[in-house]
Amino acid sequence: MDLEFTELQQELRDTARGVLASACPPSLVRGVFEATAGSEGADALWATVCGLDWPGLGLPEEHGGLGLGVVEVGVLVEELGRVTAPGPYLATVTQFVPAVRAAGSSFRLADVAAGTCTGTLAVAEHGRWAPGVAATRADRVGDGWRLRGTKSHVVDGATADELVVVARGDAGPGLFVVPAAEVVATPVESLDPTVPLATVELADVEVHGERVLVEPGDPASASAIGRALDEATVMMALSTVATCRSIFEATLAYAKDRHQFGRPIGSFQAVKHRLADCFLAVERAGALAWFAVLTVAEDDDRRPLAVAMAKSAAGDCAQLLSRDGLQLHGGIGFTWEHDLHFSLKRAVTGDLLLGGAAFHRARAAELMGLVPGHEGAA
Amino acid sequence: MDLEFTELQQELRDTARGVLASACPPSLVRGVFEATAGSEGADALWATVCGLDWPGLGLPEEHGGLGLGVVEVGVLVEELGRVTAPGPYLATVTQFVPAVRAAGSSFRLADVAAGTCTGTLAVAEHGRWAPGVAATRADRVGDGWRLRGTKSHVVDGATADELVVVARGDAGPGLFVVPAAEVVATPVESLDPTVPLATVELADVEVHGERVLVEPGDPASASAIGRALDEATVMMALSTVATCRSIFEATLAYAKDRHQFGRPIGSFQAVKHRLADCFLAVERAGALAWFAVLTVAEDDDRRPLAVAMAKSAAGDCAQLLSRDGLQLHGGIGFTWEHDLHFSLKRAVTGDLLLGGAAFHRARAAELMGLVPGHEGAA
Amino acid sequence: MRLRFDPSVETVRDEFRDWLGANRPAPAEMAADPALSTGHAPDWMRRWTRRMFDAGWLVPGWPPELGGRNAGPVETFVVLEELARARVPRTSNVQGLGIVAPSIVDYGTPEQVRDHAMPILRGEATACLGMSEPGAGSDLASLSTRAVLEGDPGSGEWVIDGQKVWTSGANYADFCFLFCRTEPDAPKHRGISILLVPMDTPGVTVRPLPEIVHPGEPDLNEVFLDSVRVPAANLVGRRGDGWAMANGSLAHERGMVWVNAVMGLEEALEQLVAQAPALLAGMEPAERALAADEIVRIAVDTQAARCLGQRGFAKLARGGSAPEQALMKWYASDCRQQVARVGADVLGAGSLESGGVPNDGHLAVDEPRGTWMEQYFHSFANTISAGTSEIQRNIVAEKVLGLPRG
Amino acid sequence: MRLRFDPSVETVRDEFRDWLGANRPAPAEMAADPALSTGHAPDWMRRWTRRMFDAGWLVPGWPPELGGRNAGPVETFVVLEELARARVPRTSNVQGLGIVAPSIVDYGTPEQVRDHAMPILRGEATACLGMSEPGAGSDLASLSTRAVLEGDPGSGEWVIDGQKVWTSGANYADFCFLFCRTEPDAPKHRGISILLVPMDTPGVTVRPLPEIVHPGEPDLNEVFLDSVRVPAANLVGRRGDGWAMANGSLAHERGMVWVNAVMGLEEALEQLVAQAPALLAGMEPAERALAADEIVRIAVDTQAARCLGQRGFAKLARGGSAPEQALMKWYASDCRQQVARVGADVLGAGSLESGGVPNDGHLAVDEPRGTWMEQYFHSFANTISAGTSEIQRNIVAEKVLGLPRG
Repeated sequence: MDLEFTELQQELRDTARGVLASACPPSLVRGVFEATAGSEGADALWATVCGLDWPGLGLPEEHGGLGLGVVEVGVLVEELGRVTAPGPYLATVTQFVPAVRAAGSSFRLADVAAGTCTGTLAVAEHGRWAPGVAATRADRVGDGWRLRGTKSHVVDGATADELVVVARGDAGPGLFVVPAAEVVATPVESLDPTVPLATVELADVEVHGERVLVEPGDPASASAIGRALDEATVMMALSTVATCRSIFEATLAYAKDRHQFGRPIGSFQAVKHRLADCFLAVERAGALAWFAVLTVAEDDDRRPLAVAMAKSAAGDCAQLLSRDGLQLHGGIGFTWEHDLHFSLKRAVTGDLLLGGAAFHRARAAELMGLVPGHEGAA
Repeated sequence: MDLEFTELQQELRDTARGVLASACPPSLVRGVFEATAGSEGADALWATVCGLDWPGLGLPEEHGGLGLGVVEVGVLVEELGRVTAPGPYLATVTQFVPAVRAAGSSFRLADVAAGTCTGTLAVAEHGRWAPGVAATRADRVGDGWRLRGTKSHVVDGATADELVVVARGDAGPGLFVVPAAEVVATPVESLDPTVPLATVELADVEVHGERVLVEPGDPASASAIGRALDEATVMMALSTVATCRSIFEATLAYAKDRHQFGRPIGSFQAVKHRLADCFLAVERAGALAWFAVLTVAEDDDRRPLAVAMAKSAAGDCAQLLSRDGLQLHGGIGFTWEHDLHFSLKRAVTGDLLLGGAAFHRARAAELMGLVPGHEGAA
Repeated sequence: MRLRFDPSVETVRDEFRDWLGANRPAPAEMAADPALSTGHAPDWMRRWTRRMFDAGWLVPGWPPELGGRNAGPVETFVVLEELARARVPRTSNVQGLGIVAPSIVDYGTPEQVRDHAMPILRGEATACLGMSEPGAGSDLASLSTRAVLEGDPGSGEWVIDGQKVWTSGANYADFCFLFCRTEPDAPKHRGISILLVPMDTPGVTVRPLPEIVHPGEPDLNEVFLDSVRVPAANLVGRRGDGWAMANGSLAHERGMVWVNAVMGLEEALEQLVAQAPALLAGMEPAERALAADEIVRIAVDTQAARCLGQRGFAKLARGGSAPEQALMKWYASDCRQQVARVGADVLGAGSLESGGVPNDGHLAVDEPRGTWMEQYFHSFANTISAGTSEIQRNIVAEKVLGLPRG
Repeated sequence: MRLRFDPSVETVRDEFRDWLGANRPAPAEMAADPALSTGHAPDWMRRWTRRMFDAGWLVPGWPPELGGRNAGPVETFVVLEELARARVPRTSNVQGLGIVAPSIVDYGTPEQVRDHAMPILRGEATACLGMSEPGAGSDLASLSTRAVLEGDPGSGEWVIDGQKVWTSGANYADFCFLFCRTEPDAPKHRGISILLVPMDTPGVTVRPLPEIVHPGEPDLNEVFLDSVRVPAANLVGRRGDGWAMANGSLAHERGMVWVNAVMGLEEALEQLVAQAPALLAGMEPAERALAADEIVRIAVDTQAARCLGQRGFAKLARGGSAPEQALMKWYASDCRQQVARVGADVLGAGSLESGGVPNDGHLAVDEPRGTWMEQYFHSFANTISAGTSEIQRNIVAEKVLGLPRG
């Protein structure tokens, strides 16, 4: 097992980091938090991202992509998470695209690659991601399906062009693509406006043809939904760990700089040990996330457990770093004026979206056969 | 709520501490660990304990006791736990006596007070204390009952004169007193010989008359067993916290004394913070244990939850202190020659006997209505 | 050791509870005009403070002329307990009533008591506490705001220059209890004095610092002092005694500060337990057991905080020392943070939503409020201010456990 | 990034696995005569070391004359992995093969290599490492065992006086790789030298220190040195370079030390998971979920340790630096402790029973073994020795994170 980047991957990372340093400065993020600047900053960033062909980076050339893989997408997800970038990348590339591809479809992928279509994935209901709890219905009408229900916490739910929806028919769950115009999306006022959430209501939306990605009852349904959710989940883990790493770096720099009692606070042993623990948490969660990315990239059997472990570790990491990062910054990190809160809020958001640490540990317990499996899961 | 000792209770504690300093020195405990000195040391200690009327301290005067209460028994339990005293006090006074008294009986209490009878309580099977898992049977024979089954981890099970046994009839569990001669007790080689454990087999033991403390089906059965177990459990918590406090004190003294890098290791901030955390754990568990003792003493409704919380906190405390106590002592605490291991082993023993921290947290969750109650409990 | 207080104490409790029922501010008026900072006292709060003062319930242990009734510590305790239970704040001006007024009573002149302490006690004025500076947070003794006496100690003026930060309530307070360096040549612990500075004095500029959550209701401020002049008579206590008085005034009601912290913790736990059935119902059994366990753990901590507080209190009330007290600030604020975190975790993604819980005025502004996640972030005010949890551990290790300084 | 190694590496793995199957010591002979200390090599172990040496598998990265085959790091890695998987120890003399022999090869004379390193590599001798002293545990540089040269550097003798403690394997080892102060007037890091001291030299007294568990099989010892005389030629490297060499020799195979730690951790986890169904079956659902969760948590840690180790290894193998490596000693030993603790908790009171798991010889004596609770206590050997977990955190904070010294 080789968990280190290749040279090409390192180059991609360095390039992305360089681009984002100027294309996504803290002032741009502040504009999103304070909604002072309309959406111009975020729009310009998205134009830059599209200009670099990042939306299609991991798509096959036949769909207009660059033909790179999941690992390379992960590299970009890390760099975007690192600077708490706003914009449609996360939902479009790590949620919408994997769902379409897991279903064996290429619906609108060329538009995604061209930067003319954004998307998302609507799974959760009442804030819970277990596919077993999805109550949104899919019922046959003619040669199509009628969807009815309410999805919660859909990333970019009020702005994405296309939404992949998990809905349950009598024979099990299916996957459907619904255009934005057909849903009623209500933005949610949330802690972190860089990952905007919405409640999405489907009031008898009818879908036909290639918008039906996986029909309820299709024997491939569970594995397609599982794969799509796993990819979305591991990418959220990766993004979250990258955000945590930037909290860590900011806190480390602050500990070297801030003096109390005549010495840098980073020279106090208790502060040192907490920073060492934070470093371990970030490295640990990062290594687990990359391992899980590899199981996705190589379609390895260990994927579901690896993803559950990675997301739970990312959650642990987010909890530790949001706590110790803020605590070690002292009062300054508690102010709105300091940039730290962007990453604190992004970290806790990434912890909870697609299921928190305990949810994924419980899932791991089930996958390891330690607790009984439950009924009703996809 | 007043959680501080009265003056009389403080005097009792000071007296007990003074007596045990000479009657139970580390050399006596070492003799028990190394089995070098036969049982003379422990026998002499027990003679001292009986000479001070401690076995009957909490018993009413009508049964030959001193007429003090559960709190005063707790004071002695703490002091005995503090010095990891061997001997029949814990099983006799905090397990056997509460079971007899919870049943409204006075069977052999006068003998206990006189120091001529020791006892214990046999509940666990396969190392689990949930009354619901007890499979030992009680079947009617004539005017008595026939007991059949195997009890595990019975404290003093191979040496106590009388054993109170929880056994299940068709109508529910009951409590029975069985004389040592009627059981087959196999001592278990265990980490801590100051709390000797045995496996006790009941092969069709018949009990009659006043040896039947509570019949299966008696409406008071569940509450009597609950009360007896709660009292045994909280006293084990109290004993364990006292042992942890002596680990803490030894570690604190070592941290002040041991020098590395030219200064006492206790001057390193990380060591300080760990010791502060240990101190908190001991104070926390101690306060919870005493609160639970008061709910027993005053027959307060909060007793079951208070006891579950106290035992779980004692378990947390034992885990922390056994770990940090050993770690902060470094190599020296790792040797058999140093006395530290007596209290480390007593602490982990007290953690696990009568149910560990997770068992009691799960019990608390049930008592708080957070998880569904289970069937089969007493 | 026993679970209940003497009947005489319960009589006081009943008396206060009756009075409280008849005199308390209505939840609707509290919610309609909540305090926006710890220096802000809405009209209902001013009336309420005055009513408690007049009835002798404001500071029960003090003599009647200072708003008390010469009550014992246990009686004071039950008054605080009943206030918390009724969800009525004792004051919004936590620092003013808890630290500034008692310090002036202890160290000030009769005129200072009349003009500064009494207005606080009668609900007519609020005060803020000017301690932290950009370079002196945990390390108060290194503060550099400077005051120079021009003229003689009877009739001259102090001229103050410098900057304070993290000054709670400065954006609404009437005056500041200001720590400044008056003896630049003395050892740093001996060179600090306390001055009373009306906030409308020319040269005082307050810049509110919006916070990580509820940025629209800032409580913390920067306070800039630029050639601020106050009469020489505004010196509290003796020159150079400021550090010693700080340790004295921060010790005020030390036996009681845990009460609000623990009752706040208990209130939060109660809310969490009340929400739990609905939150847990949507989970699979294994996740549910884990969520329940997190709630149990913080319930154990809450019970422990209560027991530790009461044990320490019992020791102090008997005139003994109470090492538990040194743990309480750190432990209770850590627990308060944790209960919010558990609430957020158990609620899951729903806890990312913000702004849904209005300020209903029943908590002081520096107490965690809002949604669970907002409470979580807000709770750092209490694990950071007035000695971080790290500093508290140092204090316990050195002062209580006797470990050598590093 | 990828999950699998090159086919060429897998070819080496297959080759070694075949050889191992045909040549490994039988479990029965291992269990019949297990190593009793890290200085003890039972006959089967001596034969096994020799067999690996002859076949070039003992230290694959070394040249054939030193027991290797000039293999790359990845090939060495798979050899270690296959040994662990087959539950065959590479050596019982962990310090001898891992630190002493490589250090002699690096810094010693040809005669020292011939007479001291080669016997270790051929399974003919074992060595112990004399570092810690009663006053110098975490702080090696302050050691005070003294060696004075009598006569000239060619033909004289070193006379050694002092005391070592925590010397693993000294009770069976053939010689000691002894750190002692030879330049009393030099700065303390510059005054230490290394001497080779046969354990049967007059004046060497070994007192085994029975341990907290398995007291009948002590591995740690006190070593008293009373006017011990060894030839001047027994000096390894240059006078006063001992501290520098210690950092060099402890760094030997640094890229690989995590492999055994992680494989040991994985073996323990595997056992726990195998026992879990039986252990969990007796529990009520809520307790069961909590016990399962403890197992999951340590499984996540185990997977993380594996991933961190392999990521750091990949970086080193490419010639880069690997901050992960600095974490591994601390993290893996903490995890190993935790898996035992979880095993003990999940087993419950049953884990108080002792002595029920015999030493089957497949683990080095300094690896945690026995029942879960015995493993737990035994595991402190690894969180304390060779730099406690606290020291490791300091190292990470200062060397990797660049934080200033306190």
